[in-house]
Amino acid sequence: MDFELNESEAELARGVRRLCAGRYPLERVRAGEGGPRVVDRDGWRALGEAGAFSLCLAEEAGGVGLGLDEASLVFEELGRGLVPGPLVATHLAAGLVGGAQDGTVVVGLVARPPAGAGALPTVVEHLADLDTLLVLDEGGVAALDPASLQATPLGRPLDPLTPVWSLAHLPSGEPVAGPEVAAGWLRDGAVLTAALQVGLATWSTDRAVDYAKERTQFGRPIGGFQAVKHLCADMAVRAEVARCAVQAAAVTVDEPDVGDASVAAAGAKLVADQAAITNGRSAIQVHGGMGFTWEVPVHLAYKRARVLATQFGTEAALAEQVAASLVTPSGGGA
Amino acid sequence: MDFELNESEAELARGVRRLCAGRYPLERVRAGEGGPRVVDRDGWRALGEAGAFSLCLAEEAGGVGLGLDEASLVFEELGRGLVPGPLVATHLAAGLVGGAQDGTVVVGLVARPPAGAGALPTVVEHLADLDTLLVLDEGGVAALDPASLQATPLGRPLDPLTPVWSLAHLPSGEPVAGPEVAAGWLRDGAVLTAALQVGLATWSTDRAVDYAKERTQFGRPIGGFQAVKHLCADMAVRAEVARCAVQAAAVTVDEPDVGDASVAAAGAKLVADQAAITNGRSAIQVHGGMGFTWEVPVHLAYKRARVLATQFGTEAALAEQVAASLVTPSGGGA
Amino acid sequence: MDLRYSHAEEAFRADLRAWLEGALPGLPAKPSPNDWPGRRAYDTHWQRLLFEAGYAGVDWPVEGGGRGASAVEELIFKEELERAHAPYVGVNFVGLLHAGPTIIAEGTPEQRARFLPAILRGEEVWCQGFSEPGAGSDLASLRTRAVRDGDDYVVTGQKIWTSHAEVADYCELLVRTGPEDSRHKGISWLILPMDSPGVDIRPLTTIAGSTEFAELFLDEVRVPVTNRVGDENDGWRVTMVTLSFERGTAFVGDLLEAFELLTSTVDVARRTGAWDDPGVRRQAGHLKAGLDALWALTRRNVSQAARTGIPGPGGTLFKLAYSETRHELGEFSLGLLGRAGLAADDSGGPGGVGTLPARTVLEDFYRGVSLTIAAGTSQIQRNIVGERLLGLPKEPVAGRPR
Amino acid sequence: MDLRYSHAEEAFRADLRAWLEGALPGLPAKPSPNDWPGRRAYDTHWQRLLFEAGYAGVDWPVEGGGRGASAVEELIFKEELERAHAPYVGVNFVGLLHAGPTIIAEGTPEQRARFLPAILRGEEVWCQGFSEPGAGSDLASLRTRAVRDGDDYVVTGQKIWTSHAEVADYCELLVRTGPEDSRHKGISWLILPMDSPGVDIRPLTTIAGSTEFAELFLDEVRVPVTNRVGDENDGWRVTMVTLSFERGTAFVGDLLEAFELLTSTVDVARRTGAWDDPGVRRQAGHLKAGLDALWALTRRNVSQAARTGIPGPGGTLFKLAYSETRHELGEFSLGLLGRAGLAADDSGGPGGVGTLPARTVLEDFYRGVSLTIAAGTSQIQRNIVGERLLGLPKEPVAGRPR
Repeated sequence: MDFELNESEAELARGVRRLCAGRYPLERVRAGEGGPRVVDRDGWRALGEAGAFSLCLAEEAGGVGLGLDEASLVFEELGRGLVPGPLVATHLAAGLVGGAQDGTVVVGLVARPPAGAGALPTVVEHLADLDTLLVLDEGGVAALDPASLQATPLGRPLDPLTPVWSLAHLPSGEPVAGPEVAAGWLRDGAVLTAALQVGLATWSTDRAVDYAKERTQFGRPIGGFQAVKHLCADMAVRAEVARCAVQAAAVTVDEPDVGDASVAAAGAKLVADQAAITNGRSAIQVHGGMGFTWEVPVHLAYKRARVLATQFGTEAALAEQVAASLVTPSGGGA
Repeated sequence: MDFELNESEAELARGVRRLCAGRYPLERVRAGEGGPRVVDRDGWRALGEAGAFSLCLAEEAGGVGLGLDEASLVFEELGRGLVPGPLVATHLAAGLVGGAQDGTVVVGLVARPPAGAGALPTVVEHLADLDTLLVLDEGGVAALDPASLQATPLGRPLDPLTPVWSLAHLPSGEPVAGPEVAAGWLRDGAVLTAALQVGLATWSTDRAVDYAKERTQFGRPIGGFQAVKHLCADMAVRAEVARCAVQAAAVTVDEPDVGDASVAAAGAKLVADQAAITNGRSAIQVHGGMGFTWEVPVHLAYKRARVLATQFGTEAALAEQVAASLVTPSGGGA
Repeated sequence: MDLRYSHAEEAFRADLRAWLEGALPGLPAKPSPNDWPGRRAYDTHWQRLLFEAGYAGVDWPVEGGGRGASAVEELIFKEELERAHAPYVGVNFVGLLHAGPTIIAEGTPEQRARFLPAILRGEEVWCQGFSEPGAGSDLASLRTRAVRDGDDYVVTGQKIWTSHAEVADYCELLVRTGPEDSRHKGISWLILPMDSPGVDIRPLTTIAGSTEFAELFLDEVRVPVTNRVGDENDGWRVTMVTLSFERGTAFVGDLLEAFELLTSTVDVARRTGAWDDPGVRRQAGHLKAGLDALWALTRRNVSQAARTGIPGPGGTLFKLAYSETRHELGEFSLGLLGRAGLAADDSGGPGGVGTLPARTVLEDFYRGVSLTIAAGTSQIQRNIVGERLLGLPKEPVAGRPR
Repeated sequence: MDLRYSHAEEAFRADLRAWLEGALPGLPAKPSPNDWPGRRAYDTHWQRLLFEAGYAGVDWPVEGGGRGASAVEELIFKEELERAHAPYVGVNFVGLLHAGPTIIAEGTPEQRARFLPAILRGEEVWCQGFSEPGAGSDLASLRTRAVRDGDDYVVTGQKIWTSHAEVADYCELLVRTGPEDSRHKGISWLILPMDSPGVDIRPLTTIAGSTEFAELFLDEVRVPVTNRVGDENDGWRVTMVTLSFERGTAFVGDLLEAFELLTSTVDVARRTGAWDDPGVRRQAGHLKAGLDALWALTRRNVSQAARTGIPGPGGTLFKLAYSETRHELGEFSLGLLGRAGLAADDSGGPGGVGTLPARTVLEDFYRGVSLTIAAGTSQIQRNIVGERLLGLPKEPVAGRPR
């Protein structure tokens, strides 16, 4: 057992971090705020060329042939770069939707909400950027043409870099994969979304720590006051615990003999969602009044974290899924 | 509206505080630790003479004829004095069980747990001290002779000043009051128990603040460090918010036109239970290693708070009761 | 302890309620959130109506032109306005709650005559120039300088978090008139006409997307010495005096809004079926109990203020506890909205679950964030409780006097 | 990243598991919790068995007489012992985990030969004399004085939180040999024979009712200079060296116990029907996910230690996160037990809901309290993370050098 990044894993993460720094500097990311389109097609193709979408696709199918382990490292960096767009959906679609794997098309994904009188409306992210919208339910995956949909743009989105639309009706679409693929996507999507959350949680920590060192009040840096210092320390703890949980879940998907991958994925997302949200909130708090301004970017990570927490399993569903493992013989213990 | 103590209320509280200081100094209270009997009969009679059990009993019946308002102030002081014994039960029994009102008998109370395969056992506090045990259920109140019960003393009680017994069988007893009295007792018992919790929460705050001023580490009093100072500040906030909630509930019982007394009682106990438990825990934390010793008394308030939280409504039941008020026309708003 | 209102108090409530029933239906349509000229017109019109009905400055002393009502009546006033969904004090906030009371207490007779009636009638709007980018929690470190030049001060510096600056006529401005390191002891309180040359306003957007606040850049702005309230270098005390007007009612409207949000969230939960989940119900029960407790604390604070005329420490306790409860309420509401909370626009509407309070929930959610920051972060509030109320030692301050 | 164990690691596990299956059934009955002579006999017997099977000092270097196992094998060792419910290290804790490793690293050849084999064989028991009533979080302020007198130190002072002092043969003792205000720089590390004249032991009861710890009163106790480990006044560094033996496995047993407690709590919930409540299930799900995440962090810490041989900051991060999860687990378990949690004795038994783990739940609950205090309060741990890991400024210290 060696649960540390090996050299090629570390190099992969560094490479993506460099790519994000070059292609997705914060000013460029922020230029899309509030608009209906946030995906920069050149940047998307650059991510495709770097393998961000094809990492887990078999080499025979034109992919890189690596595991979710490596993909989770890549997605952590994408989260840390605040890269907008349907990253996880396009990654999952690689091999199924032509062009997804090399970043020449942009693929979105929505889980079909249960029907009925009490059903919440269908809300879709990034619709104007999408070439294909996939719909996931227990029966499998279906494809829809985004242009064919009757969609209403929703004003004042929670995350200014995640535009959203509501759909009065979600057609059934063209079936493209069966229930097993759907189940695998739910699991892998949870891990990759959780990896984005770890990136956000880390980014928020870094911003808070930088500000705490630089900002002075009462004649000294605010990071010297325990109230601020301890907020930062708790942020660091949360990010690191979540990172370990997500990476362990990713490795478990790749090495299914070491544990129950679905439970690990759900648990990791539960922990990572909370880390990203709480750290986002704490980063705003450490920034005080400046954190409440639109200009200072810390609110973006908080808002993104809230959006990601609604994808691939909400808190209630994930916690139920993990709890269920406590009452089956395989689930107890570490 | 004047939601502040008037002069006679303030004097009542001061009087009970003096009585506790004289009759129940901490050394004397602690002398009973771990034994099967903790009620000091002389002290109990002194409480009775001071009106602690007969405050709410009508003057015609030999009581003081005041309201739950005043009783809640008295019970807050008894909580603050860590006075052990079935105080609330004896108060409720005044007028129904002879001698309860003047403190010449000691009356206990237990709620009859629901029967069935999944039922938790019946646990009774203070059995060896009791002259009468009352049993409360939806149908009313029944009286039992404690000496007639098959009871097993339970070792290592959570609170060393609240000895407990388990009963294999709880007989039906002699009916002494009907369902309306039982419902009123549940409400009033919740308020008075919550008042004890406010006293404990306040006592814990005072102990923590005193220690934080006196104990030095790294060359200065630990109360000067924000980590400790903020723990103390949060304790003070919790105690004061709970105090207001409990006193408002008590006044609402006395002036039923100002709100729904049962909901106010349940909500106040919910808030006060949490305040007493969290402040107890925080007081231990502020005391550091010393707080983990038996000798330093802060653990007693924490343990007592945990015991009281199981009486007159658990967290789950109280929260459900308050929630129910949100879906009836009378319940919304302040 | 008495929670019943007296006959006089009930009569005040009944009169007010009757007046509101008559006055509210005639109001024009509400302007859109970031239309500040529109909002100024709307809010000042409402203030004029209040003035004509005798409800302007309900909590101001009679000698300042107000109604001189007790803290309890003030509580009733705020409660009834909130329950009737009357307009919020809006752009008149600073004039009615900060600048006006300060001028009443510390202004010259000329200043009172000149400024107070216009505030009460909704004719003039004020903004606040206290905070600076470098002086947030540590207000005494402010650096905007005022240099005496003949009968004027020449003011240069930068302010932030100035609400409604775009539509304000005057600004209550704190400036440094003493030496750079004079901290609390070298501050003066000035009345700045917003149309003075050298005043530059740049809107500041909050994380909620609101442009309610602005940054103020002051470049050699001349302010007559006669516009100073209180003595030179005595501005810190003047500012503190204003705070003593608080009667424990600062958050009444806010708290009642929180009750409403809880009610509408429970309504959503009942429509989606989430209410069948005991865990959800328990959370709602905890929140209701928490808000009820805060309502009790409000009545305690108001009663103390009514008796003594000065605010106790209850306001700080309230804000700390309320921030936490409001945060939990925000999490609860947002959680129940799920993906319908991804935008302020309502994605619901007819069919399915029906209309959803997404806008309210999101606004409330940002409100929860601002509560732990604005007017002293929760960290600073805990220092205040720890040091002033509990008597715990202050922190050593490196390098500077305090 | 690889979570699979190597063939060698799996072989180590299989051998150990086989040995445990043979050895455990032959153990005598466990003595009662506060019977210290009985517990010494039991624990040292177990240590002797481990020694004979080649599992004594599994994590000690070979040159110290240990097995020299990797951090991963150490993890497996602790995991298997916990899973098999083997005896805990017990009274051998200080010898095996603190004093022994210190003597290996810093002792003289004579000290090693004299003390190490007896620890490994379970012949001699050690206790720790570090904490003092006045020096808790601030260990460098310790005041127990050692004055050189010929070939002896004469030691006077008071220690607290000395575990198993009643049955210990030796004490690893920190004393001040430098001037009173020398802080870290005037401390020495001594081996104190517990039967020395002037050593007075007074049992200390914890809030859990355990007498595991004692206070140590030292009145002019003579300790030979040859019993000093490391140089005079260099004891602080010597102490820090010991910490570098930690391989991220300190809480493995504890964490596995937490998993077990969660499982038995869920079992209670299923029997009482509480498991039908989705809110209860969600809480359990959160706890399981939290413990799984901590298990992942443990594997990360162990892997780092296995690669580098030195502990990273992961141990501090672990303790902070674990304290919180364990606290929540305690609340959850106690809440589900309800009134059956009012005593450690089981009030259940046959009929009704059946036997209940009250003792375990209460012990665990106290364990949760001690976790946030012992070996550095959570407050101190957050300082360490903030200052050492994140590079935030230290607090100004009033009046004293640091």
